[in-house]
This record gives sequence, structure tokens and C-alpha cells, in this order.
Amino acid sequence: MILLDAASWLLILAGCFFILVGAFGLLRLPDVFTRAHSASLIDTLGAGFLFAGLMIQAGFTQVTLKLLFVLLLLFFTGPVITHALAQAALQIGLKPKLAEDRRGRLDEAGTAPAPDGQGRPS
Amino acid sequence: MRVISFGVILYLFWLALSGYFKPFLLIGGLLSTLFVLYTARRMKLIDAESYPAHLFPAASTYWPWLLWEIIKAGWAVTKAVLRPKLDITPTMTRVIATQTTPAGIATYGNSITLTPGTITTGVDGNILTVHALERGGAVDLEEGGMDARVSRFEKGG
Amino acid sequence: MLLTLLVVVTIAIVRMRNLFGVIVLAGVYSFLMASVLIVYDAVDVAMTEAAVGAGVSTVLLLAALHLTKTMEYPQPRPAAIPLLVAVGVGAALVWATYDLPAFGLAETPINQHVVPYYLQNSLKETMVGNLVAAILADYRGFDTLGETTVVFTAGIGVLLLLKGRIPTRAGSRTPPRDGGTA
Amino acid sequence: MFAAAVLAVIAALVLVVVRVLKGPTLFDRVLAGNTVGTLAIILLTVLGFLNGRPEWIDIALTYGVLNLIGTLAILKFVRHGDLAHDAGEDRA
Repeated sequence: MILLDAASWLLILAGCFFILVGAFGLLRLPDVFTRAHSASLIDTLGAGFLFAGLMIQAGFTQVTLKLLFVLLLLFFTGPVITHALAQAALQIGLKPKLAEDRRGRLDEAGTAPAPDGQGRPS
Repeated sequence: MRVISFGVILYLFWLALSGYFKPFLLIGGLLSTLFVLYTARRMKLIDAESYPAHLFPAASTYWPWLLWEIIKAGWAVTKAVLRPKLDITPTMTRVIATQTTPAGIATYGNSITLTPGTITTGVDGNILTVHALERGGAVDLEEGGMDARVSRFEKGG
Repeated sequence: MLLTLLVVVTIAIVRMRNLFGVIVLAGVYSFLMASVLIVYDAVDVAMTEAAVGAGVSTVLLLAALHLTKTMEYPQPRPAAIPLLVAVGVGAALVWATYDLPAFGLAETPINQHVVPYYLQNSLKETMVGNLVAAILADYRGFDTLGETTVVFTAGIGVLLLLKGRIPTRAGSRTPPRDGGTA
Repeated sequence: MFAAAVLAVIAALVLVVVRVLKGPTLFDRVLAGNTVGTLAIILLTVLGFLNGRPEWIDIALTYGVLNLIGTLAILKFVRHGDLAHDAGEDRA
């Protein structure tokens, strides 16, 4: 029992840690696209670990089930929002700061490369 | 068959969320389930894409795999954020999705976005444009490990 | 702490000129407000705040934005007299709160007349488990009906206003690059 | 211990609100605003546990749905300049 308790506290602490790191990254990183990575850290790892810890605390009850639903909701809506955001930002004409642009990679291999043509570093 | 199992799942969902087992509420839930089923059928929403019953067994192995990927990628992003010197290498690349159905490509794109460090920014046919926080994340995707895994998931394996 | 954040966000809303940014900030504001209300254990109010503030009003403000331009013009002259009036009224209200009895005191008038009656008899008379719902829908049924009518009429009015679409002229919308908080 | 979690979430909330206020572009604000919504959900759940009222999770679920609607509405408006845009026009 005490072991289970310790495990749940450990999970909650990990969740708090990732939430703080995500928020910190949101401040620190240089442009929208990189910040979106940091925000998805909160959505997935932060909320995931925290809710896992809470689930252990709640035991096998309806509360656990609802926690699972909230988590699933976050996991399904998170990528949709991030994708919509990145796509809208690109469409408006926001240029991401890049260290390397490999978007032209596929064009070298022709317009319709075979599926096994991928993975070749350009 | 598909409609009936969908209805059963909806009703169980309703039961789980309500948590009350009085006859009046049970019948109310049943009626609302039937109403939702009726409208969903009229709108032709219950098909293989929106209710992929054949994928449920495959999902039971795909989700744990994806969770592990998320944890690994998340740790990499955490390290990148906390490194005293901000030496991230944001990279954009394009990868080919080998899935055959639109739902499969959507699953691949969403899996990419769900793992921290990589975001699908655009879909054009079966070519996905991806923004990665680190160069390594982009190269990993180009090597196609996740793509193969999603393709396997799509075929029910 | 949360209240400080609320104040900061409010000031930012007032100062911002880009109306898109204002809408985003308004959504943030209502989520923060809902969190504050939850801390005060007013769950139903928090629910309404989140639904109306973050859900409906965002969509309505966007629909209104469709009819106007996205940048707000700067105020041509400083508004000293309105500022004075606002500060004066605010100070008067704060001053008036000193005459109010302490929150939750049992001997205050509000807790001596109808509240004990409601608490004792509402379940028997209305058979509604939730006391707030019983008061709103039973004892003050006509009052609530009037309120609902007003809200409904306002909703219809807003819908009619937004229905009359003007075709957007090219170039009438500036690209939503933000100018910062001016 | 739940109190520590609440403190951590509130600290994160402060950082994210700073990004909402600073955010050079609109998208920074939308992203941070969405994160504020997520953090509100988490805060609500943890507070429910702290006060011994886990049924607040129901409200957290509703918040999640509202957050999605608000953010997607803004993004769609930015992209198409219209809320009633038909996605079918893009596909054609």
C-alpha cells in the first residue's frame, strides 16, 4: 500500500516537473513552431504523468474512469489544435526559424518516389 | 451489427459517466442512446472510418508503443529546453506516408504531432510536412520507423 | 496569485490594439476567472463563466470581427473626465463595502428571513435535490422566466445583426500580425 | 502534496500568461491561450483532489471541449477569414 502511494507521488511529481518545463520552454524558445513543441510537452507528458498519479490515488472507481476520459480528450484534441495552429501560421506566411530545411529532399528523387526511397539522408 | 455494437458502447459510456443506477435514469440513458444512434445513422456517420471496430485489437498494442515513444521524445525535448545553452536545431522536412486510407494518414500525422518534438504542419496527398525541434527528430521520421508501425496498425496487426 | 494574473490580463486587454489578440486574451481571462471561482467553491458559476466566456463569446466576437477591421484606432484625445468618474465610482463602491457585514455571518439579515425557510422546506415543497435550482426554478420561477426571455431576445437580436453579411472587400482585413501591446 | 502540485500548476500558469502578454505574433498568443485552458483543466482536477471533491472532473471534461471549440474557431477565422468556411472548397 505504501509502495503504491509512493509510486503515485512520484508520478505526480514527474507530471509537475514536465508541466513546469513545458511552461518554461514556452517562454524560452525562439519562435511559434518551437514553442508549440514545448506546449505539447504539457499536454502529453505533464498531464499524462499527473493524471496517472491521481488515478492511483483514486483507486478503482468512477473517478479513475473520468480521469482517463479527460486524458483521452487531451490526447485527441492536442494534436488537432497544434496541427491547425502550425498550418494556419504557415499559411499566413510566418517563416519558421530553421537550422536546416530538408523540405526539398523528396524533389531530388523525382516527383513520385517509391516508398522505399525514403530514409535516404539528403 | 456495427450499429448494435456502437450502441452498446455508447450506452456503456453513458453508464460510466453517470454512475447512477435508478430505473428512471437508466431508461433516460437508453432513450438518448437510441436517439443518438438514429441521428448518426441518418447522417451516415457510422462507417469503417468513424467507428473502426476492426482496429480495436490492434490499438491495444499500438497505444502502449505510442506512449513509450511519447515518453522518449518528451525526455529529449525536456533536455533540449533545459540545456543552459540554447543550441536547438529546428528542421523542416517532408516524409511519405505509406498508409492507404485517409484515416491511416491522419493517424500517422496525429501520432507525429502527439510526440513532443515533431509537428505535422501540412498534409498534401500522402506527403506530410513536418517541423522538428531537433535535427535528430526529423531524421528519425525520415527513416520511417513510425510510418511502418502505423501502416502495420492500419492493417490490424 | 490568480487575481494578480487577472488584473494583468485585464490591463493588457485594455491596452491592446489588435482585436484578434483581444479575443485570445478574453478567452484566457475567462479561463482564469473560472479557476478563481472554482477556488471559491462556486462550481456552477465557474461552469457558466467558462461556457459563455470561453466558448460562446469567442465565436460571437469573431463573428462581429468579420464585420469590422482588426485594428482598433488609437484614442484621439486623452479621456480624463471618464477616468475620473470611473475611479470615483470604484472608490465609492470600495468605501461602501466597509458597511457590509462580514461574509457568511449567521446573524446578518440575509441569513435570517428566507434562507432558513428554504433550507428546511424546499425539499418537501419542490422535491428538487439541488437548493439553488429549487430557488431559481420554483420560488422565483417567474423571475427566471423573465430573465430567460431577455437573454433569448438579446440572442435573436445578435443573430439578426450578424446575419446581414457584407461581402468582404479585398484588403479590408489586415493580416493578423500582431503589433505587440503598443 | 496535492498542494505542491497546485503550486506547480499555478507557477506554470504565470509563465504561460507572460507568454500570452508578450507573444510577438498572434499565434504565440493562441498557443499560450490554449495552454492556459489545458492548465486550467489540470488545476481543476488537482484542486478537486485537494478539497476532496473529485467530481469536479466533470467540469474539467467540459472545459476541455470548450477549449477545443474556442481555439479552433479562432484559428479557422484567421486562416479563412470566415467562420462558415466550407472545407469542401479546399479539396476541390
